[in-house]
Amino acid sequence: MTTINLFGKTLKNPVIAASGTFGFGREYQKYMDLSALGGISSKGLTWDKRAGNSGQRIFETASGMMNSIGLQNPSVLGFIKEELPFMLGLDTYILANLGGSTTEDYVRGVAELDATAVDAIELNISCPNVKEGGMAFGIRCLDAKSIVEAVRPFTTKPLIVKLSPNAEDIKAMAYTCAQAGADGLSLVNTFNALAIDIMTRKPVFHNVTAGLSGPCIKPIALRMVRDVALTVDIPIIGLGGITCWQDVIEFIMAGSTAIQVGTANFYDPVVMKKIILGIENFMQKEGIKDLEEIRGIIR
Amino acid sequence: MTTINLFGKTLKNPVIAASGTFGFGREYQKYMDLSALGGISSKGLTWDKRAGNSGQRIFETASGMMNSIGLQNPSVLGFIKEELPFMLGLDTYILANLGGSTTEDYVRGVAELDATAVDAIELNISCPNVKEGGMAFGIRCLDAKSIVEAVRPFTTKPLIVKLSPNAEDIKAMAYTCAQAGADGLSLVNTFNALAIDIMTRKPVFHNVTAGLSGPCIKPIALRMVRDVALTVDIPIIGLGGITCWQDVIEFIMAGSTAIQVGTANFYDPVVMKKIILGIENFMQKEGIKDLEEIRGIIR
Amino acid sequence: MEAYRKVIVLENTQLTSDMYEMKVELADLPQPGQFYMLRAWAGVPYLPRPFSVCDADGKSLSFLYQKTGKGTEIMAQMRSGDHIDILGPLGKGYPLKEGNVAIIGGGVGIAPLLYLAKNLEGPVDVYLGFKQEAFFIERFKPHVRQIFISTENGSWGHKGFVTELLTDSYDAAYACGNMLMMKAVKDKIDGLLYLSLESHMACGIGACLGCVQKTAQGQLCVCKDGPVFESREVLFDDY
Amino acid sequence: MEAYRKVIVLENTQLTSDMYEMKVELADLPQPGQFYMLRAWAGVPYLPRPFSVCDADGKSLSFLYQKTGKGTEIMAQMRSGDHIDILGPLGKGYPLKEGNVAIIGGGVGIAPLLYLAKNLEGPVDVYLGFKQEAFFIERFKPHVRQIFISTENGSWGHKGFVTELLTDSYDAAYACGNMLMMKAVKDKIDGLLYLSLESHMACGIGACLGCVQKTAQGQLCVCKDGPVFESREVLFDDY
Ligand SMILES: Cc1cc2nc3c(=O)[nH]c(=O)nc-3n(C[C@H](O)[C@H](O)[C@H](O)COP(=O)(O)OP(=O)(O)OC[C@H]3O[C@@H](n4cnc5c(N)ncnc54)[C@H](O)[C@@H]3O)c2cc1C
Ligand SMILES: Cc1cc2nc3c(=O)[nH]c(=O)nc-3n(C[C@H](O)[C@H](O)[C@H](O)COP(=O)(O)OP(=O)(O)OC[C@H]3O[C@@H](n4cnc5c(N)ncnc54)[C@H](O)[C@@H]3O)c2cc1C
Ligand SMILES: Cc1cc2nc3c(=O)[nH]c(=O)nc-3n(C[C@H](O)[C@H](O)[C@H](O)COP(=O)(O)O)c2cc1C
Ligand SMILES: Cc1cc2nc3c(=O)[nH]c(=O)nc-3n(C[C@H](O)[C@H](O)[C@H](O)COP(=O)(O)O)c2cc1C
Ligand code: FES
Ligand code: FES
Repeated sequence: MTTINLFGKTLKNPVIAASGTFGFGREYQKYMDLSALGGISSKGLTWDKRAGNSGQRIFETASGMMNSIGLQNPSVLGFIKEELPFMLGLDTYILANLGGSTTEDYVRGVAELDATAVDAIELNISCPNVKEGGMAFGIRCLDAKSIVEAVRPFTTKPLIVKLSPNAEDIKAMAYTCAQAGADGLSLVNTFNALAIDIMTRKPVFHNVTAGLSGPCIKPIALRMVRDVALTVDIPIIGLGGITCWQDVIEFIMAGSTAIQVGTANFYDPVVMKKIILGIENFMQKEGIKDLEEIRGIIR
Repeated sequence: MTTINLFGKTLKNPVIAASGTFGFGREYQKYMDLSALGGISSKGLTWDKRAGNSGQRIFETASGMMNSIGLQNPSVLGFIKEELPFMLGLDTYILANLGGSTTEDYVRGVAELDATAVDAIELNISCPNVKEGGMAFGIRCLDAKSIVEAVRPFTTKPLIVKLSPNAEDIKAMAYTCAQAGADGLSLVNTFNALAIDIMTRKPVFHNVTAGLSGPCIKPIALRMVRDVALTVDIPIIGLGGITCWQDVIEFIMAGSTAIQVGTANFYDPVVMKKIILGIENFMQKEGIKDLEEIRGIIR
Repeated sequence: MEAYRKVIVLENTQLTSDMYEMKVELADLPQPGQFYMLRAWAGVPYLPRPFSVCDADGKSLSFLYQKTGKGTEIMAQMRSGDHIDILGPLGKGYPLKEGNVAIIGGGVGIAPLLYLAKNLEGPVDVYLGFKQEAFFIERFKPHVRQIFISTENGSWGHKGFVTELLTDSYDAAYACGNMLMMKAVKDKIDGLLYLSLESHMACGIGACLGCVQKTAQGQLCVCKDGPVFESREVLFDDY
Repeated sequence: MEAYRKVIVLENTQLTSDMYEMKVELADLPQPGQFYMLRAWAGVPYLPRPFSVCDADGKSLSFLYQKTGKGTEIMAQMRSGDHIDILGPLGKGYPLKEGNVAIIGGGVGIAPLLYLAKNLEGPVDVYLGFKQEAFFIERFKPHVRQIFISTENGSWGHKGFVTELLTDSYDAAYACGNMLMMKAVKDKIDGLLYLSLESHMACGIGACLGCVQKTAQGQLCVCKDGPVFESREVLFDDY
């Protein structure tokens, strides 16, 4: 039985599509039965509709990729109207991933999403804090605390805070978010990274830096998941470079309750189907009845 | 002319062998003329001779590797007696890489190395501070400050502090070390990472976590080098995942005066020879007379 | 359900110093202008790469590709009997118009145009621009009325850009090449003109939003909403 | 100056469900027990992999390898005519002793032993232990006096471990296999015994200190100071 319990609900399996790599699910319909997934996290939403960044948005690195999409999205209300009905029609756990550059935007977004049937809200705190000079909310504990505390009163849904690996101290960050009212944590988001076009002598991306994801970051992400699992008691959704079922088992052994698959969906649109099958087979062979048996066994 | 000026000395080129990946140079004699290199950083030294870690020491990851060598080395005095004469016989810039778990060990090591003919001392502050509960000196600014200030009076040689990418705030760390008396900075050391053997349900390494290096970390390392270059005015030696001359040009454009090549030496023992040639060709084609022309042009 | 398919390489031929044609065993009959994501690796590179359909006969499919980086270098080394993973056909192809038609291709941009020429009814004139080495010209001959050729160094045909030969006298026109050339074509052709755009892609299916193009209708995905767009739709402000 | 050399694969043959032999064109005549670093990739995997010399005739070199992971999977897919990068010969091989000699190999650990058997003068007895499928036995026949075989499932020869057949009646003995088997051999043989050890390697040349083995003389590098060690030197405390 690959089922897991997340905030009192049963997920068919621990495999959730990561935000920004799966759109709102539609595009992958041709490739798999979406209801077979543990869950789907929506493309990152913001209060206002965003066109995203200009210039090149994708760049490949050794076993990874950098992206500078810039949260192109139809806005929270656009999502609720245009995309959510489709997602709710699927028999899977739906996370609404929410970003923002001001506290007000986060609060408005959470309040609106609270009134919908999404299963959980995933707070992306890697967005730049426009009021405080552009450093992301997810770097320093105090900034994260202020956001989590601000939105907490506006929803009774499970509130998952998605941590940035660029945080100064990932353990302190996890502890702070839990104290501030997070019901769960997901980690990691992308690593801040740089690529330079040596011929034009310019950064590849208009924004200079961009977010690194994919297999290359897995060993660091896995370390961070263990660090956080040893620090807090709330459920952890682990991610970062997962490409196969073996990776998933590692993330669960490091302390994840569920996991997300991001960049690997681009490598193979049916990768999650294969991963779920692999987990099933592994559990059978190893006589594991419930993934809880192995969760966090790496202390 | 690939020559560069580092602390008043002329290096033939900006390519330095990274500590721990090149032994004391001897093993690579068969593969290249060591005097063609810009420089060599010695295997990490400690005051006491160390046998290093037990168990598996090497594990491969996507476009990278993890190592848990544990600073196996013949001690500072053993190095001075057995290895340094060979290194000084080469016509290249010699850095003595020094680690330690107590302030006293760092001070004693620096004092001894100061009395030798090494060209510079590279202070590795990624070692665990045994007195303060095992967190590395390189994570928090105050710890790093205390070490740099403690050793500074004991040498008139160029003192390079090698920064850890695990630092809470790499810019603040760079600024702190420069203020505390560092003549230069090298970055990055390895990323703290985890690998799990899912069949034995144990970490791959006895020490649980280990250091990640190789091409996978390059985009993050490059971003950190630019961050630091925009923060301090002292020379920067950039490294992390460099495998080809294009990577070197990127690191120079991001603000490095010199660079180091680590893991790539294991992929190809003559890789630095190829890199130097590549830099030469690039400079010729692009009409670059001095690498200073392109250093730090990515602002 | 669709997925990557493992197909056999039948032929992989070098045409010029850096141009290759790879023929794979596949019974698809895609629309001209559609593309496939190709993958012959699983690490470095990591992501698949998009390639237009250059030819198809119901039994095999051809890709014309230029060796420009790591992925295409690996492809260039493949031999018949090797396997390659392939996803597609993807995207929206060229609408097939009747009447006098012009096809304009620059360099590797001619890749989707042969299969297009084969599928068009009306009299087709082809304009092919190259840097130095011309290629694929014989392959167009049976399917077209006239061929205009230019090379930048004058080694074949007109010396200069192929757009200099182009006249605005067609019922419809189709172009593929780099953005600067497409802009030049757009400036010449007032009538119906379809452009096949390029962009850096990760997923190829509309999920990553990495490949967007500014259009009159907002940001569209080159992979899902394109790669073919009506020229009036395309906003060239980044170029 | 030495460096990785690009060599041509002459043959790549599957011997059992997971054992393969790859023959490459190379005129080296290494010492028995030496190894090469092999590399048929440039990304994932990244590092080269060590393989013992299994056979050599002055024109070609053979490697016997087991498909166990990503690197050996790529190797298993190679075909004659492909290229592979190779560094070596590396390390210290087996000292060749005279007199009655025993050779003991377990599974893929028999890789370096055929070339050793060919190079030994005295009467050679070979002990080969397998899990289920035996292989390579015919290849040993011309070069040895007697062959003892065991399989863990009893499908060929003695059922159990090959060390159960071994007697301590030789002037010298040579072993290669997993650490548990080597320990069992060491417990049986009081006289001169050489063991070929394995370790996870990065550089293969003594620079990374990744492959160390505890010995009576301290930590030694399996790649540079070994892979062959006199059994009395080896401290087995990690096993
Ligand atoms: C819809 C579409 C159809 C295409 N059809 C063809 C075709 O038929 N034949 C052909 O040769 N090429 C075609 N391309 C371009 C082709 O995808 C790139 O040349 C290829 O991805 C380069 O891969 P690489 O690994 O060899 O190069 P890389 O090492 O990835 O990069 C080498 C160079 O190619 C550029 N590049 C990389 N990816 C892309 C991309 N997706 N689009 C444009 N430029 C890119 C890089 O900026 C760089 O300058 C098409 C692109 C698109 C979007
Ligand atoms: C001196 C020496 C000689 C060797 N000779 C042979 C030989 O002749 N034939 C042969 O089949 N194998 C030999 N090996 C082992 C061989 O190097 C590994 O099987 C190979 O590196 C596995 O690579 P992979 O990418 O397929 O597996 P990976 O995906 O890297 O790992 C698969 C499995 O192999 C193990 N492994 C990986 N690297 C090593 C290593 N360096 N040493 C031991 N185990 C490892 C891993 O722990 C894992 O269980 C030798 C090893 C050494 C040190
Ligand atoms: C193209 C792309 C877009 C992304 N967009 C978002 C987003 O909108 N919100 C978010 O929280 N994370 C976003 N991410 C981060 C992923 O959800 C994930 O945290 C990260 O990629 C690491 O996982 P991976 O290595 O499996 O991809 C995006 C990642 C990619 C590659
Ligand atoms: C096997 C190994 C041993 C290392 N030992 C040391 C060391 O003793 N001292 C040190 O400062 N850095 C050490 N490093 C770190 C490297 O010098 C370098 O900072 C790091 O590997 C990143 O560069 P790379 O990606 O080019 O390898 C070691 C790295 C490796 C892979
Ligand atoms: S390539 Fe992903 S949306 Fe077009
Ligand atoms: S493999 Fe690097 S020292 Fe032996």
